Amino acid sequence: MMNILFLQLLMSTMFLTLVSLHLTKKNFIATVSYAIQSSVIVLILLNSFFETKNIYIFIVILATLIVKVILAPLFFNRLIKKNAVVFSASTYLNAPLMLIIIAALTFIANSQKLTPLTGIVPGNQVLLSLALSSILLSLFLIINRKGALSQILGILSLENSILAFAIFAGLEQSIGLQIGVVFDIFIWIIIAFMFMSMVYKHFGSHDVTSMKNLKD
Amino acid sequence: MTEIITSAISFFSLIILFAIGAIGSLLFRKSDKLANLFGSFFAIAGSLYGLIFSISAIISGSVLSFSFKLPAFPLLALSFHIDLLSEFFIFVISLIALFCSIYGIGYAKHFYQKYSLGALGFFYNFLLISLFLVVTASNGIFFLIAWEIMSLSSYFLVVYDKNDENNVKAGSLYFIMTYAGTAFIITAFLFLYKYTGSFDFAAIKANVGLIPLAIKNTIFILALIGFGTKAGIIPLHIWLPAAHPAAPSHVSALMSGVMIKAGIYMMIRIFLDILQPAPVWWGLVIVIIGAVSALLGVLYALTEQDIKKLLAYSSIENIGIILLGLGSALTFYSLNMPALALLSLMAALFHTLNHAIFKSLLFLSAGSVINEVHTRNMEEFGGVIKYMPQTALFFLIGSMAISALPPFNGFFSEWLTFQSLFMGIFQLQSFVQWIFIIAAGSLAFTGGLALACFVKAFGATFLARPRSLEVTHAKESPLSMQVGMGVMATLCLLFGVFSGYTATLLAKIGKGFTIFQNTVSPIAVASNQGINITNGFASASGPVIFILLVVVLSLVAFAIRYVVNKNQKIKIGATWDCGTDLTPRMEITATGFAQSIVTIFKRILKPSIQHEIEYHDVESRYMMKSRSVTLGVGDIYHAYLYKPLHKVINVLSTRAKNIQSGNINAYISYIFIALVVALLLVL
Amino acid sequence: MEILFIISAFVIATLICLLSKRRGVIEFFSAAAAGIAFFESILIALKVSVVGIYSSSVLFSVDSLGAIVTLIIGFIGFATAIYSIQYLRQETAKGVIDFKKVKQYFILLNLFLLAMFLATTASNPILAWICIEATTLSTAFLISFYNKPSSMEAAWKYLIINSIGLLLAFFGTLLYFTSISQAGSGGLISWQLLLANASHLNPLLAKIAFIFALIGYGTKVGFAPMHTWLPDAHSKAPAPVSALLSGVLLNVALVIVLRFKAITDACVGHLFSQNLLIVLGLLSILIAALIIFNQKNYKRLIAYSSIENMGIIALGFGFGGIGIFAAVLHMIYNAITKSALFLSAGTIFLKYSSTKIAKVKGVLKALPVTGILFLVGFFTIMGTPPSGIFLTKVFILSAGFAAHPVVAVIALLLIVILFAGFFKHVVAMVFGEKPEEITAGEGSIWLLIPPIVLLLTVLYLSFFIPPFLYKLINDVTLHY
Amino acid sequence: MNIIIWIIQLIFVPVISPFCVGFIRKIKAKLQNRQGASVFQPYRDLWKLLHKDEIISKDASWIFTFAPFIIFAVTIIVGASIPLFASFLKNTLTSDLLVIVYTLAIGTFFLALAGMDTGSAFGGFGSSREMTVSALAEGGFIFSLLTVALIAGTTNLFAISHSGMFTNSKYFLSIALAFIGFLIILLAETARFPFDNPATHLELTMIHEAMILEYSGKKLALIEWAAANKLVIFVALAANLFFPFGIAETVGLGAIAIGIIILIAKILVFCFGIGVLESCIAKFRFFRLPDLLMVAFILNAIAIGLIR
Repeated sequence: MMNILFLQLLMSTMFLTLVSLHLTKKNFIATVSYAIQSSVIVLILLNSFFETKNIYIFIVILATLIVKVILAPLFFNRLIKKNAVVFSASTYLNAPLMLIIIAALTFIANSQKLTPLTGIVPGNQVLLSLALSSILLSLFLIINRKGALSQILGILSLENSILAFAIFAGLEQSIGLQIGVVFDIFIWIIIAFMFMSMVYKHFGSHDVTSMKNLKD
Repeated sequence: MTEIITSAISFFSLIILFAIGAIGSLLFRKSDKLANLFGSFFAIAGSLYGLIFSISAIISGSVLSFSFKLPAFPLLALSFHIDLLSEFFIFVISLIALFCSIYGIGYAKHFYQKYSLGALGFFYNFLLISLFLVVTASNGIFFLIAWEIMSLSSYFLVVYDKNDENNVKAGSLYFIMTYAGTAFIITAFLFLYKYTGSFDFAAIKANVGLIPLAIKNTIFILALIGFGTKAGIIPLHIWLPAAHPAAPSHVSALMSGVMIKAGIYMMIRIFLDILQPAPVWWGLVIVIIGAVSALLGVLYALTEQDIKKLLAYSSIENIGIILLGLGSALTFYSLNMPALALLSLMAALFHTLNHAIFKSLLFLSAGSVINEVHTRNMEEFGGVIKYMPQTALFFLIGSMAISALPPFNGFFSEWLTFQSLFMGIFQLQSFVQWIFIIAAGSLAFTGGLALACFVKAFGATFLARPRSLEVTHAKESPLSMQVGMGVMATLCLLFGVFSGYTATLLAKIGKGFTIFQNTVSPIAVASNQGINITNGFASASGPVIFILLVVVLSLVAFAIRYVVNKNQKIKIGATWDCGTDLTPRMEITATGFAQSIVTIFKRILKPSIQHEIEYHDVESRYMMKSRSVTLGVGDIYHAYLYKPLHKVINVLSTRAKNIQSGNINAYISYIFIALVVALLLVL
Repeated sequence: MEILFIISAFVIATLICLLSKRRGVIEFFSAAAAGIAFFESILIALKVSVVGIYSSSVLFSVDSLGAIVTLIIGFIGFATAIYSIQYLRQETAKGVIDFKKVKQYFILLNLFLLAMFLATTASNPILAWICIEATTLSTAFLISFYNKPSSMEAAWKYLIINSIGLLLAFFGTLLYFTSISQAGSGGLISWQLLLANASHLNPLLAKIAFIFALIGYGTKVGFAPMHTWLPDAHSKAPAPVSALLSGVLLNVALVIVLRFKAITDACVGHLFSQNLLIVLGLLSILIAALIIFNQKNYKRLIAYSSIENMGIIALGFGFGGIGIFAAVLHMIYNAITKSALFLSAGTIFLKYSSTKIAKVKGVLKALPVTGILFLVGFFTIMGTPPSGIFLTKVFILSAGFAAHPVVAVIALLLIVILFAGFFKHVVAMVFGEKPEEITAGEGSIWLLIPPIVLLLTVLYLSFFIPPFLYKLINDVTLHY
Repeated sequence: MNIIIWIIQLIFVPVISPFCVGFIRKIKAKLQNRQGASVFQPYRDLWKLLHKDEIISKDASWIFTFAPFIIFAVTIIVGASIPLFASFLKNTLTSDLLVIVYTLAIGTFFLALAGMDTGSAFGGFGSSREMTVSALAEGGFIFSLLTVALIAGTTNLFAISHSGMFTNSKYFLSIALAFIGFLIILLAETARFPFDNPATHLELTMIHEAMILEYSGKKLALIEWAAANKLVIFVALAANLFFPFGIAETVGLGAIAIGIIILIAKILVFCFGIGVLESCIAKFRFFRLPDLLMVAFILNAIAIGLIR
């Protein structure tokens, strides 16, 4: 009982981090909220570690901690410093509209229609629908944001929320594969990091809409 | 003996011969001469063999049918069915191919050091192979393959002279049109497959009853468009006058003489053989199309100054005439008058044969003139007859044959066509009768206009004084070319004089059809070769007309020259010039000759005229430096059919390009939308 | 066993590329690795054709479809590796790239090939996913190879769009695991296991899962409307890489989609997945046909043609029956021909140093052989006999004509439009007079041999299909 | 007996034709209050021309030399293969209506070529106009013959004139229409008013004369004679296909004699008509001729449609 409440708290924090990712103008805040989000994932993993007492999960936790909570934010902050891009590029929709759509997406995620998804583990329905809504939110984030960093963070948080969903739906993989996935993400982050700096070099900003020379 | 000749093996050895020619000439491409000789030799050998094969097969009346299954590919089987119809077309193909190849030896010489002769031989032989396969294949997919190879090889022959921008353009137009046509054919076959469950012609024919009428009609329309594109019926003809002139002349001859007949062959095969019984309106539609194509074709031919374009348009006209025969055959059969149907079919087949002969003869002789004068524009010819007398004679014979002047072959096939139309008028009722009346009328006018057209062609090219310096350097063409043309010219006469015998053979071929198996032949041939149609409705005799002409002519000539008075002198003087000195510019030109007819038919032809005047001094527009007048004929098909079509596609494509806007957020939203839509569908 | 060989070969090659300072060595070992991989893939294919499903270890198992695609990877990978050597040398000669780049190129090429091999042979969806992700990562830098703004842009779009797609696919993949009761037990869940337990899936969930998988991996396959990254990436990457991308990578992703299709069908029947495939296929053909009509860039042209062909293959699988047989065959033909086209396009690019159709004239005069190859490749890909693609197209259409005549007819119409557009551009490039500044003459024989070999292979396969391959294809027809 | 009849049939047209020309000229002269030359003048002209030397243009080719003979020969052949005075001569070999039409076309073909051959401006335009007119006349020509052919149920001209279909009054209208049509064609084909003026040498108007402008001596004689033959042929066709009374239907001297006399009478009547017509109406503008020819065609089409 206690546990469920705790988990719900975690999921809500995750959800909130996504909202803040949506609303924030500052890149720094965005990275911070991503860090929080990742730590939420770590905590959730910890929780399942305490449930299953499976020592190997600990390795996964460690990897996740290092890659997502520590390294990724560091990278991004360095990037922000180096390129002096304090403010992230603008969005397509203004704040009120965003909030409306966020609400709508959350509503959809919680709707009865999606019970086949959210009802995989009936006990965790609330958590699952929260995870689902954060999936939708992160997709929306990527669509709505023009900043390169925001898109990267969007993708990463999409990955986080899918992970959360997987955990609560009881679909974890064998440890090896989980580590493989984390490693993949790690490489991905590095490449994304390099790409962002290259993009900045070529286009003088992180605004992805400046990249529209390849048409038809 | 005939068993050996008319066997699967010999058919294959026939194909092999061409294949050797194709590969060989490609291997020898380093040496132009060798490649040319090698390719031509095997082409000649192959077509000669094909001639023997087809003749012996027709005479022995044997029907071949054999098939190879390919394990790897389902539905596809290399199955051949060589019945009398196929044999007839094999005969036509190999006949024309033979003389075109002979002609080609000499003609291809002027490509030496210019283009690869290897490629020429390769594609030429492959064109021949594909033609043979097209008229013998009896599996839909196999047929389509042969058909496409035919289009492909002919495309490469059209763009063979690739340094000329226009040829490449013409080639593109041709291939796109034929590709679209093939799409229609494929659809037709798919319909057949859907309802009969097979691509094999025999099987389709057996289960044709399973096809509902509506589908049958759809198939008819699809096939008509598909094969009509290849046959060049109006308004699907636009590629033909562009593509045929572009190719080397002996290839143009082959294309105009034979390749477009492949379309006719398939129409006969599908409409008259496979899809029977058919509703009446099929035949009527084809008759109308034939009438229109014939009349418009010859009108456009009249307006042309490019001699090969003129010939190409006249091919459209003759296709129209053939379709008149075919259409009336269908109509008669649907109204169950099999005898008349057989008559019309014979007319169609006969004209197919004749047109093949004289059209290739004309293309060949035009080719040898072009070869000497280095232009296709008739305005720059004139007086060629003095420099190339033989060629002129051959062209004259060709012109007489194509304008249906007795005793040449063209007359008799047109005569048969006329007779079948007359019988239609005679025996049918109400609006069907009226369609036949209109058809007969258009055929009559077509005859007259064709006469005018070829008077123009011959006169402007060969008669009067040279209108360009090039002409005065012209020399008679080499032997091989003369042989090619000469034999064809003789054939024009022979097939005319012995039209009776030919007619009996055609009747035999017609009886090869399932639907005509027990039909009494509508024609009787007297001992004097006189053809007699449906117990004395009409009759004519080639030999008698010929002999009468010869005898009377010689009598008259003899009487006038030697009887009336012998001691009469002939002075050579100048043409009366009204006191001025006569320059070539005073002669009538090709344009001038046709001008009155163009003016009369201006509603259809939409002639255009543009003046361009250049002044010495632009301010004071008194001193005129040069004035050029451009006469043209409005291309209504392009303006009202093809341009709009192209426009629509263009608009659509420009719209579609907006999808690829370059904005990544938009791209991602596509994915999101796709996802949502798909989810909404299942939830 | 073979798979281990392949892995080690590529790993070694990569290490050597990392360490070696000599260009020759790098080139040699990369080519050698590709060669070995090709050889091994043949062995795999032969084995599979005998034993059906061949799994050498718990991590790897190859079924018939996997074998076919492995073969394609091996063959085209080898051809492109050979081609790359000469291509990069010419680029270096033109001073476009330096040795560091070459090094980087071969390292990434090896990793890319390796990743693709693993993706098709992986016994386990997650592992497959990781490998596909790896292909994305390894090709990202190959696409941004020339390090120009435009190539940067292409790479960025490629990275972002595909990552999203793959994450969606990841989600879909996870959803499939609901069928296995003892989830999270750390046991490896193989394709076979999923297939076996397909019946335990909640049908609705299965449908949702398939949608996620289809959209997700479909992004990689290049189905419209997720295709948007494809033309950019193909037009900006070096020609050999483009060849690999459209010739091989798309098929690799398609294999994964098809495997999920099989699982879904086992649960909810064929119709659902088939209809989805038909819709996506038709959409892809439509967009390709329309955009090709006024295309200005010949590499994009070929890229769109791959979208079209993926659409046709999707139609084939969507129509089912003989359509599947034809689709697999089409997959093979398309892969080989497409890479041949890209390679010859690369040679054209080397000569004209522009990818604008308007700038390229008279290829037949400037590059006699390549011009012919390009033309032949075009006619082959458009399915003009004797190219087998004609047959596969007809088969697919005839398969579809029974159930979906309208779709088939529309598809045919679109193919005609596409042909007209494509043909227009190809003619404009191949014929005509070459610009004065271009000197006539082929560059090097090694730029010609790979495409020639590829095209000859297609020609051969259009007439005869080797028994083992035939067996494999039939096996696919049974299972998918 | 038969031989003699055939010989008469063969020579009838060339023998009578100059007389018809003379006759028409006489009529016209009379109507113009002139004395006019004797009706036998054309014979004398031919005889004179046949004995004159000739000049041939240096630009002319063998076509020019060859044309007159074939033009003349064609008229002889056609003259022999149409019903003149005896319809019992069952000529099933050359007397099909299409054979007649196209055999005559041979003559036109060579005449036009000959006109172009010398490269004079007149000749060329003559041929151009001639071909235009004859091309447009062809439809009407064939159809007018076809009308009677369909009524008679055969396209063999002898058989048509032989069959007693004209007793049946229900065909009257069709035949009347067809006859009007045929008259127009007759005038067109024989280069008469309102299509052409046989007496003019004004370059703006002449058609037939323009083509033969370069001819002289024998060849001119042949061509003139051929033209006369053509006139007789058309008149005879009109006479025997539309009013086939008095034709000898059986072998017998009397019948044949009557047949010949009646035929000549009919021909004279027609010639008289032509003469009168030529003196009453003026020549049409060239570009109004097509309308007239179309009228002929339409009339015949209607006539065919009316046959039941």
